[in-house]
Amino acid sequence: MGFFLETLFGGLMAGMLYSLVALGFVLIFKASGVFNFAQGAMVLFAALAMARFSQWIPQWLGIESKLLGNVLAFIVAAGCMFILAWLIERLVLRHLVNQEGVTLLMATLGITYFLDGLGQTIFGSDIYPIDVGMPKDPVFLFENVFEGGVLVNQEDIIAAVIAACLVAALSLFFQKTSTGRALRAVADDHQAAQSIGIPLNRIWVIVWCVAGITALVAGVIWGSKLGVQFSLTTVALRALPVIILGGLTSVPGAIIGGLIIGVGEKLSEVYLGPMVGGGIEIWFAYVLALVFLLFRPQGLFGEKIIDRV
Amino acid sequence: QAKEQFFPVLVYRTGAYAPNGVPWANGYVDYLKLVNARGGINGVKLSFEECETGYATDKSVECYERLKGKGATVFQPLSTGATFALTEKAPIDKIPLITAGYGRSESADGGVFKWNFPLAGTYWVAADAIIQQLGKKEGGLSSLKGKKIALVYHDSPFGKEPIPLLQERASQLGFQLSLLPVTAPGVEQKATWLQVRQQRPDYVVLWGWGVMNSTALKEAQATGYPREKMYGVWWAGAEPDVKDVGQGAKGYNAVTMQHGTEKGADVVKEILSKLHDKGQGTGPKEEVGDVLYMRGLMSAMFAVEGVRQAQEKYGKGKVVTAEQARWGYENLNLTQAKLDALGFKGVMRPVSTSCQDHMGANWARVHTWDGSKWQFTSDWLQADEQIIKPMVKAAADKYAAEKKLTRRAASDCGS
Amino acid sequence: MFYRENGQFKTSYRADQQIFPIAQDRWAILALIAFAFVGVPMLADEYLFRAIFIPFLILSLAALGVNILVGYCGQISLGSGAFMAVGAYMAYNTYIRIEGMPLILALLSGGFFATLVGIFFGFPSLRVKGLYLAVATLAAQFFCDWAFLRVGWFTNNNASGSVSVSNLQVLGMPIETPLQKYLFCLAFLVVFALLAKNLVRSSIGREWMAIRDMDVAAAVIGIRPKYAKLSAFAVSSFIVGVAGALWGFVHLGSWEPAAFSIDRSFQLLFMVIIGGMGSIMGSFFGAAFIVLLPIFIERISLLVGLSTAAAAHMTFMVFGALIVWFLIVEPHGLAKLWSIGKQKLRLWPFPH
Amino acid sequence: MSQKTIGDVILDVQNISLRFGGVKALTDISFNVKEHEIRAIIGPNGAGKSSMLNCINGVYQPQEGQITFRGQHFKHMNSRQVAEMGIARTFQNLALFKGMSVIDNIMTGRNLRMKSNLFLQALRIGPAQREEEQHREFVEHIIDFLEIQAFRKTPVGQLPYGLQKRVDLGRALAMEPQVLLLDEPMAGMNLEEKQDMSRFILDVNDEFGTTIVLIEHDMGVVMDISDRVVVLDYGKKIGDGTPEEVRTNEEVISAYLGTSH
Amino acid sequence: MSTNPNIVLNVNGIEVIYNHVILVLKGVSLNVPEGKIAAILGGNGAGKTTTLRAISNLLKGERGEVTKGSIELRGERIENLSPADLVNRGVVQVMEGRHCFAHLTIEENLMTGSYTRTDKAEVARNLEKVYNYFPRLKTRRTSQAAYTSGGEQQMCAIGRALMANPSVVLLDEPSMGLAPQIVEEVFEIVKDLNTKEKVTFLIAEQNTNMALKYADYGYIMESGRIVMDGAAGDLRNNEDVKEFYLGMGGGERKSFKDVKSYKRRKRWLA
Ligand SMILES: Nc1ncnc2c1ncn2[C@@H]1O[C@H](COP(=O)(O)OP(=O)(O)OP(=O)(O)O)[C@@H](O)[C@H]1O
Ligand SMILES: Nc1ncnc2c1ncn2[C@@H]1O[C@H](COP(=O)(O)OP(=O)(O)OP(=O)(O)O)[C@@H](O)[C@H]1O
Ligand SMILES: CC(C)C[C@H](N)C(=O)O
Ligand SMILES: [Mg+2]
Ligand SMILES: [Mg+2]
Repeated sequence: MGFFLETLFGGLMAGMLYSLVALGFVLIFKASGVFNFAQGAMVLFAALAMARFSQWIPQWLGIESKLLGNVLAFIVAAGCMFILAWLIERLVLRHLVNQEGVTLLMATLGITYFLDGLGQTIFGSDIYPIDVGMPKDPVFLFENVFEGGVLVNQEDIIAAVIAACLVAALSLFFQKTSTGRALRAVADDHQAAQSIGIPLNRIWVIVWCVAGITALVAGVIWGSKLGVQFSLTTVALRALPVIILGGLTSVPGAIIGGLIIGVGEKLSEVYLGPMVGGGIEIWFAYVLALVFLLFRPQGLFGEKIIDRV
Repeated sequence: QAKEQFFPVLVYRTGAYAPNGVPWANGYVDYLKLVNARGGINGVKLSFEECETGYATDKSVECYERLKGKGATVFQPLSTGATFALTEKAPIDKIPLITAGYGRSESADGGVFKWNFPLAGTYWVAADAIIQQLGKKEGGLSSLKGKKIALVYHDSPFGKEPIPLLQERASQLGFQLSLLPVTAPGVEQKATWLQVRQQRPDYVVLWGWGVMNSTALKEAQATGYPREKMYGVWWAGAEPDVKDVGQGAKGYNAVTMQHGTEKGADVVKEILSKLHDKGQGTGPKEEVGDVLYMRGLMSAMFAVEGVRQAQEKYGKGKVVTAEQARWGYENLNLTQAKLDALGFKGVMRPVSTSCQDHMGANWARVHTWDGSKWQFTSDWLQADEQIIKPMVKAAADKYAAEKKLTRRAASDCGS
Repeated sequence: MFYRENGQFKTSYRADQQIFPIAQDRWAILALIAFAFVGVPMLADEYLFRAIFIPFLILSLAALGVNILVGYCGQISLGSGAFMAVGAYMAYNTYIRIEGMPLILALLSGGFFATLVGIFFGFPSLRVKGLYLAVATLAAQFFCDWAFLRVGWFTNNNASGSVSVSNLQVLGMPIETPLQKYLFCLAFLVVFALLAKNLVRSSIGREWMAIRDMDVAAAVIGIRPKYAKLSAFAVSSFIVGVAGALWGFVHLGSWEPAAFSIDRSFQLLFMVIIGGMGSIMGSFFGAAFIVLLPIFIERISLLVGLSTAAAAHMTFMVFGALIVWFLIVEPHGLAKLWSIGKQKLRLWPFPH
Repeated sequence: MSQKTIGDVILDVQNISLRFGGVKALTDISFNVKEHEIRAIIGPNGAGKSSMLNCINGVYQPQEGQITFRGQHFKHMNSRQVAEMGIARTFQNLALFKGMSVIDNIMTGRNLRMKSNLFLQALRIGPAQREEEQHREFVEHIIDFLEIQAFRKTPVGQLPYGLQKRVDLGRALAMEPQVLLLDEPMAGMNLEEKQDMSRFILDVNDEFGTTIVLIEHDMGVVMDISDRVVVLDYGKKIGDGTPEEVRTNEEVISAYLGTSH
Repeated sequence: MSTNPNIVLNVNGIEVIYNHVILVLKGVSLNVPEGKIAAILGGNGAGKTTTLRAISNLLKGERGEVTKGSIELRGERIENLSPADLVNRGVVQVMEGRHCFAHLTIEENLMTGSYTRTDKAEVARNLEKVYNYFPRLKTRRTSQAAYTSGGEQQMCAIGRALMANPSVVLLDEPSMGLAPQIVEEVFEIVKDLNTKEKVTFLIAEQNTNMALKYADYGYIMESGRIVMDGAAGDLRNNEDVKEFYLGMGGGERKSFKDVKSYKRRKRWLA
C-alpha cells in the first residue's frame, strides 16, 4: 500500500513536469493554430541560456550572491526568449499567414533545426548544471503508517506548485481578457482575424513570448533536475500524449492530461512492466491517450472538432 | 600512393551524446597529433579527418562511406548501433573495425569476426569484472548467493549486451537478477527507481550512456538508493556522468577499461607540453586526461600500434593498406615495456591479440566518485575466461551459422 | 518558347489521362529514368551509391508510401518508422525461417505484414482525426520499437536484439556490389512509383483525396470513410514496409530497432510535407531535400574550414533556415514550386 | 414547354424532429416529394432548411420521425445508403474537395459506379482503364453542360465562388441521381448566372426526369420554377402548396416574404 | 467623379497576380467619395473579391500581390499597411463566405470585432446596436458560430464588422444566403449607417437590383477590368445593364422558367 501510494504520487509529480512542457504546446496551438514542433528546442534553448548566463553573469559582473546571479540570468534568458519570439514572427510567421496547419508545423521544424544549431553554437554542447537551490534529497511521509514511509520529492512538489500557478494564470488570461479572445479568434481563422483589426504580428510575438517563458520555466525545472543538455528536447515527446489526452486547446487539459498520463505510465511500468519485460511506459502513455480519445476524439477538454456541411 | 597513413575519425560533437562524444574525440585526435609530433610511425606521418555522426547509425554509415574512399586505415564508430551496421560492410571493403570496449561481445572471436577488434575488453568482460568486484565486497563470489542485483540498462542492443553473461553468472552463483530497462535516451526514470526502491536490491548495475547515467544517479539520490551500491559500466563512469550531480553521486562506482582519470600519466604530460602548450591541442586543456579523453587516447594508440605492427611485416616506414593493418591488429603485442615507452605507464596492462583472440586483454579496475573526482578503489580484476570463452564461441558460431560463414582456416591466420 | 502544350491536341480521353499529358514532360521523365538506369552507373562512384543514392532511393520509396496516407488521404501518421520496422523484421523472419525463400518474396512479405499492422493501427482513424490521430500512430511507433527489442522471436533470439542478413541474391544474381544494390532499389522504386501513381489517379485515389479534403461531403456522395481510410493505411504501410525491408536488407545489412525510431517517422513525414503533400513527385523532392541537403551543407561548411562541431551546427542552422525559406516561397511544397516553375516556363517569354 | 408528368410520392418525410441540445432545429416536419417535381423549401435564416436536407442525407440523425424513400422506411439514413439509392446533394457552404481539380471533383461523383478493384487500378490494365475512360466521358458531358471546360484541371480551391457552386452541382449530377437536393445553388450569383442555373435545373429535371428538392432565397426563382413549396419557420412547417398558394399565405408573408414581395 | 474633392478611397490602375502566375486584375481603377455608397457589380470570377482584398490588404494570405498601381485612403498610400492598421484607420472588410470564428460563440465573435475599441461603454452600445439590427443573433448568442445556419453566420460577419465602428466598410456579397427580408434589412442598415453616421461603403454584390437601388455609384467589372461605371441611376437605365443584370431587357421581367437557352453574355471586351 505504501508503495502504491508512492508510485501514485511519483506519477502525479512526473505528470506535473510533463504538463509544464505541454503548456507551451497548448498555448501556441490555442492561440495561433500552430502545432509547435519547436517546443522541445525552445525548452532546451531557454534552459541553456539560463544555465550559461547564471555562470557567465556572476563572472562578468563579479557577483557573489547565487540568488542574484540566478535572478539576473533568468531575466536575461527571458529576454532571449522575447527576442526569439520577435524574430520568429518577423522572419517566419508573418510570411505564412493563412497557411495550413501542416505548413506551419513544418516551419516550426525549420525553427527547431535552427535553434538546435544556434543553441549549441552560442552555448556549447556539454552538460551544464542549473542550480537554483532545489532540494534534491527525499523526504519520507507517514513513516509510522507504512514501513519505510512514503517517499516524496521536494523538488517535484515545488515544480508542481509552479506548474499549477502557471496554469491558473494562463487560464484566467484566456478566459477573461479580450486578448485571450482575440488569440482564440486567430487560431480559428487568420484572415478573418486580420480583417477585423486584430494585429496578427503583435499577437504572435506575445504568444510566442509567453510560450518562450513557459519553456524557460520548464527548462529551469527540468534542467535543474536533469542537467541541461541536448536530451532535454526529448521531454517534448513525453508531453505529446499529455496534450493530446488533455485536448490540444485546453490549458487545464494539459494539467489533467499530465496527471493521468503520469500516473498511468508509472503504475503500468511498475505493476505491468515486470510481466512483459519492462520498458513499457512510453508506449503505454500513448495507448492510454488513445483509449481516452476513442471516447472523446477531441481530448478530454479540447474544443469539439467541428465538421459541418 | 599516399605518403601519409590516413585515419578516419567518426565523432559526435553535437546532439544528445555530445558531452560524452567530445572528450573521446579530443583524446583520439590529440593522440594522432602527438604521434605526428613524435615523428610519425617509423617516419610515416598520420593524417586524419573527422566526420560528425551525431551517434546516428545512418549518419555513421554515410561517414564511413565518405572516409572509406579516402583510404581509411581503420574505423572506430563509437556506437554499438553503427558497429552492427559496419560489421556487415567491413569484410566487403576489407577495412578493420576497432571497437574498444563496445560492440558485439562475440566479435572477440577472430575466427568468425575477421575484421572486428573489440580491443581491451567487451561488455561481457565489464559485466564479469563487476560481478567479481561485488563478490569481493561480499567476501567471496559464493557469498553472492541469495543477493539481489538489479540491472538498470539502456533499452538497446548496447544495454542488452551484458544480460547473457549476468544471467549465466546468476545461475552459477545463485544471485537474483532483475532487469530494469530504461527507454532511450533515458531522461525519465522515475518508474525504474520506484521499482528499485520496491525491490531493494543489494546492488544496482548501471548500463547507461549519455544523459541516462546522470539521470539515474539523480533519481537514485531522489529515491535514497545508496550510491555506494551502484556499479556502472565503463561508459557510465566518466566525468560527464557525474560532474553535474556532484556530491549527489558521491560513492558511486564504475568499472573502468583499465584506465581512469589519468592526469599524471606520461602521455598526458607529453600531450600537454607538445600540443596544448603550443596551442595545437584539441578541446579544453583542463579536460586532458579525463576518463573519456583517455579512452579516446587509448583507442587511437591501438589504431596506431596496429599499423606499427603491420609495418614490421609489410615494410617499415611505408604506408600500409587497411588489409595489412588488419594483420597488425591481429598480431598486436603491446608489452608493458612498450606501453611504458608510449607513456601509458600505470594506465593500462599489456594487450596482445591473436588470430583467435581479437580482444587481447580482459582486465578492469573499479573507480569511485568522491564528489569531485574519480579514484581507483579496487585491485585489478580479471574476467573469468572459463565463463566468457565458451559463451563467445557459442555466440560466434550462431552468428556464423546464420550468415552461412565458415570459421577461418588456420592457414588464413598467417596471412 | 519550347515548353508548350499548345498544338498537342488530345483526341481521346485516354491520351488526356496519361501520367504526363504534355509530350515534353513524358520525354523528360523517360530520359530521367534511362539516365538513372544507365547514366548514373557510369558516372557515380561507390560513395555516391552507398551513402547517397541507395538511402535516397529507399527513403523516397518510404516517403511515397507515407505520402499516400498523409498527403493523399490526409491521415497524419507518425508511425511510418514502425511500419518500416515491421517490414524489415518480418522480411528477416520469412527470409531466415523459410528455407530457400527468394529475396524479393521475402521483401514483399515484409510489406504484407506491415500492411496488417498498418490496418490495425489504422482503426482509430475511423474515430480520431488530425493531430489527434498522430497519437495512435505514435502508439504504433513506440510499441513496435519496444516489441522488437523485447520479443526474442523477432530477432531469432539474438541476445542483443539486433539482426543481420547477407548473401542477398535474386534469381541467382548476387546483390552485393553497390551498383547491383542501387539498380535493385531503383527497380523497386520505379515499379512502386508507377503503381502508386496509377492508384492515386484512379477512383480509389480520388476517394482518398475526397476523405482528406472534406470527409462529410465524401460520405454524402457515397464514399465509405472506413474503406477509404483503411485502404490508404494498407497501401501506404505496404510500401513503407517494403522500404523498411530494403533499408534493413540492402542499405544497412544489420540493424536494431533504433534504425526505425521515431526520428525516422518524423523524417518521413517532413519529406512528404516539404516535398508536397499529395504529389508522387513531391516524395522524391522531399527525400532529396531531407537526405541530401544536410550532407551537402555539411560538406560545404567543412570546405570553408569550419571545425567538425561548428560545421554540424552550421548545417543545422542553414538547413532549418532553408526549410523556412522554401515554405515561404511555396507553402505547398517543392512539387508545387516545380509546377509553378513549369507554368512560368509555359508563359515565357511573355509573362501572363 | 414540354408537359411534364408528376409521378407518385418518391420521398416522404414524416414527423421529423431534430434537436441540438436546447436548439430545436426541426419540430415535427412532414412533407413529401413526388417523382419528377421540383420541390422548393423556403424559410427565414435558421429555419431548419439545411438541417432538413442533412436528415434526408444521413448527415444528421433526427430524434423522431421517419423518412420513406420509394416505399422503404428509415428511422435514420446512412450516407452511403442514401447515395446508393440515388439521392445526391449540393451544399450551402461549398463542400468541395479543395485540393482536387474540377475533373477529379466531378469524377468522385462516379465513384459509386466504379467497380474495378485496387489491384486492377494499380496496374491500370484492361477493365480499369476502360472504366476510367467511360466515366471520364460522362463527366466531360457534365462539364460541357455546366460550361466549365476551361477550368477542368484547375484546383477548385482557386475558382471564384460562383464557379465552385457549379462544380458542386456537377459532382451531384455525376451521380446520376433520382433525387437531387440543392441547398441554395444560386447564392452569390448574379441575375444572368441565376438564369443559367435555373436553366440547368430545369433541363436536368426535364431531360433526366430527376426529382429536385431546392432551397433558395431568391423568390423570383422559387416561384418561377418550382412545382410545390414547403415553408419552414423556426423549425416548424408553416406552409405547403403551389407557389401561388404559398405566396398568398398570410403566415408565410409575415414570417418570410415581407410585404414587398 | 474626379471633381469631387472628398475621395476616401482611390484605387488607381492596380494589377493583381495570384501565386506569381495568375493575373487576375488587369488595371482596375475606381474611387469612392466620402459618405457615399459605391457598388462593384460583375459576374463570377470577375475580380470583385480580389479588388476588395487588395484594398484591405488581405491578399497576402491568399498568396496574391498587387504588382502595379496604387491604392490611396484619404490621400495616404496604404499598400504597405497591415490590415490591422487599416482597421485602426476605420476601414473594415466583411469577407466573402462569412469566415466566422468557428469555435467562438456568436457573442464572442461580435466582441472580437471590437478588438480595436477601448471604450467599454461604446462597445456595449455597439453590441446592442447589432442585436437590434439582427435580433436573430441575439437568440443564438451563446451558440458556437460553426453551428449556426448560413444566414446567421452572414449576419454575424456583418455585425462583427460593425462592432469596430468603421468609417469605411468593404462589403463582399452581403446578401448571399440571406432571406429576402433580411437582404432588404441589410441594405437598409447600410443606408442607415450611411446617412446617419456617414459611413462610406464599397459593396461587391451580385444582387444588382438591390445594389443599384441603394448605391450612389456603380462599377461593372468583367474579367479583371472595369468595363462601365456611372451613377447608379444611369446604370439602372442602361439597356445592357437592364438586360443582363436586371433581367428586364425589353421592358418586362422575364420568368426564370421561360429562359429558353443559356444566355450568351454580351462581352464588353472581346
Ligand atoms: N487564391 C487564389 N489563387 C488563385 N486564383 C485565384 C485566387 N482567388 C481568386 N482567384 C482567381 O481570380 C479570379 C477572380 O476571382 P474573384 O474571387 O476576385 O472573383 P469574384 O468577382 O469575387 O467572383 P464571385 O462573384 O464568384 O465571388 C478568378 O478567376 C479566380 O480563379
Ligand atoms: N450541428 C448543429 N449543432 C447545433 N445547432 C445546429 C446544428 N446545425 C444546425 N443548427 C441550428 O439549427 C438551426 C437551423 O439551421 P439550418 O442550417 O438548417 O438553417 P437554414 O434554414 O438552412 O438557414 P439558412 O437559410 O440561413 O441557411 C439553426 O439555428 C442552427 O443554428
Ligand atoms: C560509446 C559507446 C560505444 C557506448 C554506447 N552506448 C554504445 O554502445 O553504443
Ligand atoms: Mg441553410
Ligand atoms: Mg467574390
